[in-house]
Amino acid sequence: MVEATQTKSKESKNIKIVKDATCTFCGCVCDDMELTVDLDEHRITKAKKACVLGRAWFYEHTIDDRPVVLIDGKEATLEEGIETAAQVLVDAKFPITYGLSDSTCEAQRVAVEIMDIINGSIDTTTSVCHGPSGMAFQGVGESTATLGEIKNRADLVIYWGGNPAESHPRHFTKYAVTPKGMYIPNGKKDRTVVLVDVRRTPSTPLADIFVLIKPGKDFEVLWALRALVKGKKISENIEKDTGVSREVLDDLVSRMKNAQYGVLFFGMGLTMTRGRHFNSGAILSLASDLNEFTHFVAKPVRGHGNVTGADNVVSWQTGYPFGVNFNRGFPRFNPGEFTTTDVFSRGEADAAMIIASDPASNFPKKAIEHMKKIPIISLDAKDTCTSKIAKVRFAVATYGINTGGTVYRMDDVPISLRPAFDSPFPSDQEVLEGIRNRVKELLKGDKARLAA
Amino acid sequence: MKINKTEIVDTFAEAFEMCGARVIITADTKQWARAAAASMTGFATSVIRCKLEAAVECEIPEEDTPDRRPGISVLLFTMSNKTIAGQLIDRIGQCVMTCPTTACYNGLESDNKVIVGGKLRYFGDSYQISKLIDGRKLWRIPVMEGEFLIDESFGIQPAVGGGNLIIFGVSKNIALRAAIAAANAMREVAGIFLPFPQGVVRSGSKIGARYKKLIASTNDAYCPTLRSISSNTVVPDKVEAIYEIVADGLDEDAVKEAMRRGIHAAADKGAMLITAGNYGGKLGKYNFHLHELAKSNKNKRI
Amino acid sequence: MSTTLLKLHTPPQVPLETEVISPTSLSGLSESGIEHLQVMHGNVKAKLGDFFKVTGKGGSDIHLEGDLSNVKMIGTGMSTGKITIDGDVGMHVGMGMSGGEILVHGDAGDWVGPEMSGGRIVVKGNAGHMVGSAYRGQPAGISGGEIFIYGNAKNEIGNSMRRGFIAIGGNAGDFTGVNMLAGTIIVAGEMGIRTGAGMKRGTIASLQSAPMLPTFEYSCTYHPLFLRFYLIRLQENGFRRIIQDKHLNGKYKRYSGDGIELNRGEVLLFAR
Amino acid sequence: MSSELKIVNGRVYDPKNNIDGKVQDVYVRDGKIVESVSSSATKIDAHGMVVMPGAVDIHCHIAGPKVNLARKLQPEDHRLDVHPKTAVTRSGTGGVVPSTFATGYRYATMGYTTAMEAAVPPITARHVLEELDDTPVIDKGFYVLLGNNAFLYKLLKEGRKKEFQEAVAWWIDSVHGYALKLVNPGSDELWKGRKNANITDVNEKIDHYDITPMHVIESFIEAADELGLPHPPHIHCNNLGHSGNISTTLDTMKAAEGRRVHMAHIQFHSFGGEINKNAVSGVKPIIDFINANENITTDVGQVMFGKATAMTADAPLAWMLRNVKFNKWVNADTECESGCGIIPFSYQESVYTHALQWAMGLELFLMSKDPWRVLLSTDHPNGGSFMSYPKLIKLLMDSAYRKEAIEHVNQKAINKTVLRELTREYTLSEIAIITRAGPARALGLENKGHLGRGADADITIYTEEEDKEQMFNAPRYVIKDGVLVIKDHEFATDHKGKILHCKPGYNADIADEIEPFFEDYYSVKFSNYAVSEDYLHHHEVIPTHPKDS
Amino acid sequence: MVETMILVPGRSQKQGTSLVAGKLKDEYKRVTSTAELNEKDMRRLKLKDGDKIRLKSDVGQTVVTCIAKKDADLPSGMIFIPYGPPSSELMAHDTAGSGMPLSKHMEVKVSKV
Repeated sequence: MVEATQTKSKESKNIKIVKDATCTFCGCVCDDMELTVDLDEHRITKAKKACVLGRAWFYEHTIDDRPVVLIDGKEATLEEGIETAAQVLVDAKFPITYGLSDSTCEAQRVAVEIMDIINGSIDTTTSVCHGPSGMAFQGVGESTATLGEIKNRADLVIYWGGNPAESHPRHFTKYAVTPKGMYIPNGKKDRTVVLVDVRRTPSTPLADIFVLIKPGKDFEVLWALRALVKGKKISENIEKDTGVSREVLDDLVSRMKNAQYGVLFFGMGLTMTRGRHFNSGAILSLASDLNEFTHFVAKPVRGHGNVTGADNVVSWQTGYPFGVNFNRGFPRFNPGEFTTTDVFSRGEADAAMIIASDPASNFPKKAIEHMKKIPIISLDAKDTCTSKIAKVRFAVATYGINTGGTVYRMDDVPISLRPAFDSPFPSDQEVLEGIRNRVKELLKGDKARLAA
Repeated sequence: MKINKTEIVDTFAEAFEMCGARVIITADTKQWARAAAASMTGFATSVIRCKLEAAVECEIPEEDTPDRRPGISVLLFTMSNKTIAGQLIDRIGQCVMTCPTTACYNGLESDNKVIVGGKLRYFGDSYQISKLIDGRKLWRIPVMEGEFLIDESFGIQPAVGGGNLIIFGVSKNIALRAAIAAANAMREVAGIFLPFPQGVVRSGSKIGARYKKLIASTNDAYCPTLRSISSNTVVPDKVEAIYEIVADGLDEDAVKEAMRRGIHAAADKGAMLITAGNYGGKLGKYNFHLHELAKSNKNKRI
Repeated sequence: MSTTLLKLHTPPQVPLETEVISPTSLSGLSESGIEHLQVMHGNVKAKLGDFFKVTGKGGSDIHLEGDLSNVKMIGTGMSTGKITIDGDVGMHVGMGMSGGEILVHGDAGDWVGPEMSGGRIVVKGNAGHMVGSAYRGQPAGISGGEIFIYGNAKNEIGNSMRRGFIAIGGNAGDFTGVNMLAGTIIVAGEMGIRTGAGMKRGTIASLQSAPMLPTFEYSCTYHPLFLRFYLIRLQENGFRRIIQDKHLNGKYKRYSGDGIELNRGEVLLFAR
Repeated sequence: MSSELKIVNGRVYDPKNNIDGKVQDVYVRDGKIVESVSSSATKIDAHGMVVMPGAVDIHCHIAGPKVNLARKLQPEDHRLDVHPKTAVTRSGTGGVVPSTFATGYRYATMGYTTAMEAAVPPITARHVLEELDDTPVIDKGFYVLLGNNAFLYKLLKEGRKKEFQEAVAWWIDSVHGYALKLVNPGSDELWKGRKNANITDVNEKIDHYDITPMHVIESFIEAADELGLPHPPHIHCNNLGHSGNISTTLDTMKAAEGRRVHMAHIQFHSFGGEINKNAVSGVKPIIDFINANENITTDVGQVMFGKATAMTADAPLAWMLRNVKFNKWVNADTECESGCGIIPFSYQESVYTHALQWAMGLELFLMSKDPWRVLLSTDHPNGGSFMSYPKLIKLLMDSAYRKEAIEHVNQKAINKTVLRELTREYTLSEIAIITRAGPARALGLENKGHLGRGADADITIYTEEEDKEQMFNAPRYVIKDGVLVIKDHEFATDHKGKILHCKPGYNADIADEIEPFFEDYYSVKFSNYAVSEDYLHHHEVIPTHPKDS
Repeated sequence: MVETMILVPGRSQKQGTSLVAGKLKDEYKRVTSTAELNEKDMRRLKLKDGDKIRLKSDVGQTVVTCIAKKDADLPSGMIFIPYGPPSSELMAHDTAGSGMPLSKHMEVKVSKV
């Protein structure tokens, strides 16, 4: 934020307005931005309709003066970077590509292709975000909806284990709580909003009903709700165990069953705590169960801009949403075996390409220790802990600000980006295409690697 | 021939093929296992009117039972393998399942099996649970006490029914003493049971009767009171009482061994004469010749 | 019975996938035939002999020596014979096996005996997650066989199992017997949380107490006679120190559940 | 650089050009069929082989959000059917919902060179186009789901027929669709708005709109006619899968009043019997009506035993199936446009309904009098995988095989059909019609489904074999756009197919009508809705023939 | 005094805005090393706003600054901290066959530095 205010003092005549641009900071992927772009300064000076996170996203993405490529910390050309990266990947026996949540689908498609070509692994930040929800989906399915449907119809909106006011600020105002919809003519007045969390957050004041739950007890409460919805008995100790009284549960059940169109939004309070995929599975099942009585949907409130796109791309190309291994010339899926945290923590990967994410800062210590031992190729618009330890570091343009392409909103709705200004840096798609082409050349004649 | 002073008649016992099953009843205590076994083998002396012959084979120490509790082995024979499943289901259902603390297991290894627990499970009214362990399928049927545990299926095999000895005594006391000694000796043989009370029969029967409807009637030839009336009498002078011992066994050798032991035991206890019942070899598959059995060593199994 | 000895001479740098190590694949092969069998070293096709010294021709009795914690899929699809592993072993040991025995004198990684339908796996050390579980998305897990872990095992033991017997001598992680369809799991030590979540039928027994989900209801304290069969089998298979007479004779608290599902499953917790 | 190819000595089946098994040569230059080629042309000797145009699938579900959800949903299905890469092709996974690459390659390995994705909510068109771009070899297009569109309903309610037709054209053009698709018209509003209710009658009022499904159906048939779309409205009727639904199906067909209409997966709509009772075959009145009315085309939607996945915009139907066997269930509501339901499913020979459906599909084929209008499909993957087409062809061509198959299925079901009495055997020419010439004609694809001059050089060459399943399972050669993609059963090269789409004309002012509705009821900006041509990559616009021009 | 508490890392607005500004910058480091504690817990541990505390888990430890939250907002026994390198330091790597480390529910020992 500091830099944004500093640059504000300058004025330029070369101003461009980009209407209906898309903010790709969080999974809301709001496509109604009006950006004022100072083309001389290469920066966005105003982002109308953007939330506080969106403003930071737009204002902070200026063109830094830094080399496009560093190899072992030394400045190099793009071609040299691509050459070294391709060599690293081709030489590796267990290479993995990770990240991709802040990349366009076009770039993601190339990333998967590279791993297919060299028989590596592809994983995305999904595995440490709503990967468990994806696993739950594979077990029980889901009832879901696009956000517009929720805006138009939902009269009961429940948020569970999330804090959208801080993580997805416009989730309330643009999609799910305050907007007026086709059958919700009065906006928030026509909806009941329930928030379930382990602590009060800036999201809490918005709720009509706040349910404070003991940490780590989400599964138990969801399980109890499922039982009550089905008219089954539950333990008398429920309040003692979970902090939620029987009266509150009964009230919630009756509201859910009597809603016209209900929605359960859930956050990483479920996926990142003990129980993981089973927590997500419990909430997906609860929504499905409720369809016996009314119309009910559930949705993970997904994080980074295009993490949903990454899920889609990896799924359509391989059949699996994340954590995919091509070692044997065809995709295999097994979370815990081929997911990045695990292959790093167990010391398995012998090279990694990290795209638009920073595992060196947010992975467990043991995983980070291994990352420091192997050649890392990093592609990011910013310097990060990961780019700092990379053997080859590419500085790339920022998607949505400098490059076009496709991103998927958290509800799988695809949106095309409207870039605001050019970047001297290549897009990650361009870098990846370069690496792909070079890798193909290097493997020419290596039939064993090319065919399964 | 003679053993000591006892005359062994040169004849044979004629036995039939039957269908046999072995049921192991266990319980928390020996007493409960016995109670169930007694109830289950009640009214099971002769297929003539009982449809089934059954008796306790032996008691089994707890270390040797499937569930490591005191147990009793019961043998149950019917005339055909079509009727055995129904008898097992009825008798286990009425006499074992009802009896406190008991469980009921198959005691015969056989490729030929009948479903028993798998039928009785319906008593569980859908609350029954099956368990499969090391190839053994068990049913847990909820009962007021807890659970009744029973094997899914029971092995059956061809068996031998109707092995017999007929023991003559100079007095009722002597005859009975010899008969009891014989019965006790015969019962020791594995795979053998004696379906009659204490193993001894006093109302030996012949096939048919003067009354058309009866398929069997008293064996007048052996009734001391009819010695002077019955033209068939075989009762010698000085004989005051005759007893028969019927032994059913899982196989021919067991019956032979039991009869061998029985002959020697009865002879030891002063039987005057030992003979056996037959139908001239026309009806039964097995003929056990007394002389052959008696010749073999007293203390050695065949 | 002659023994085929496979001794690790070069530890793999990255995971090694050796589904070829099973009596059926080795059967009839010479030493060099065995050494030429293809394995996957990460994404590189390699030969078994690149990693193992083979002694003896292929038979039904295979001995493996060395730290195999990075070696995956040993005994895949095995139907007969015996594999003995002197050391730790990696993931997916005994995957899809239908018969025979695998004995591990060390620790095993995640996914012991997935999709198993028969045979036995004995792990003398600890095991990882998902012992005897279904793979992701699969509605039914193992359909038979026995898995005995003498030490601890982690989460999701017997996930969605349909038949079979899993025993853990030490502690279990969370979600033991989750979504179980039937079968038996016995944990001698402590179980984590959410035991039996979503189970339809089946038995989970523990010699310790355990926290229960709100949808499991206490029925009674009684002596479950059938359990003796399992406990005796465990005593006879190396658990004699852990399974004592009091466990054979004692009473167990019976909880039935999962109330959300069929409610025909049970959790039995040793009481006294 | 011009590339030439000549295929000599093959027995050619090209029904459109009245060639029925004649041995003749086929010439290709630059991706098109030509009358002659130079002597330097690459030669393929097709002696003892059957040469047919590449096959066209008129109704399948291969790309887009619902397909991708169904893919993600079934890792267990992929694990057991991997699709390894080759030196020239990408890897993937199979199962009943294969990955995109596997889909394209597998279609090609069966001689299919064109496939139409049958149900796309327009808001997801970008996604569909991205997946189709990753679906190699085949040409493809998609049908736009407009039959439950809230804005179009509003126009119908207001009686603004002209604007309705303009808006329909705008929608197709904006998302690069090929045809109009109606699925259970009217049901979405009840499903989403009235606690999972469903439409039960074509004359029932749709909540909030004062119109009926019949009204919707008539309006779309008229619109397609006016716009001159190459393919008429592709209709998935109301009451799919319900016993006694033939009356709904007949009502729907009658609504066309002689105008062109395509009835999707008609087998699912041919149930006789009473509502909510055990169904019986109602094929006779349905096929009689189709036989007698040349304006109607249909695809059968054959059920094949084994794994399937119900995947449909008919959300209430998926809910009904979910309540049969409580398993994984997906429901996905798309704002203002569509619903969607997904259920992994398995058709079993022993199950009455499944066997009945299997038999009904075969009845439809065998009682059809015009193969040009009763076309082959399994509604992949709803009735079974497209990979089962060769088996289906064998069932149609080999009555002895069929007779044996009949004995293995639920006899109670067979007894509710006349299948046993049907001894007809399809000829190779008829197979070429129901898999090539017929679908191409129904789609208005003039360059597909035949080998006449100017046609796209999409050609399949099969080794002639007695076992027709084996024959159609693995063509020896597949030529796409004149490129020899499969040679001796193996991929010789990778190839990208085209997107086929329409650009109906309309008055651009209609956008001003639509925009305010978007601002109120959609969650994306109107200006971000229309799909840019960048997503088309290789593509071909199929001309429309509007009435008033 | 050492107490065991439950650490709940999560997103916050400042974490989000400072993240885009740059992870290597001071603001991000400051935000991600500031933990919120229940006011009563702080009094009991004799802590005041701005004090340094040590958080120790089975796998690692870190020192962060603490600030008080009202009892009604943050239940006793819980600590909230925005995601970042300090919370990663405490995170165990076992994902239990899910790919997801337990990032939001960690038992930590808390002591004043």
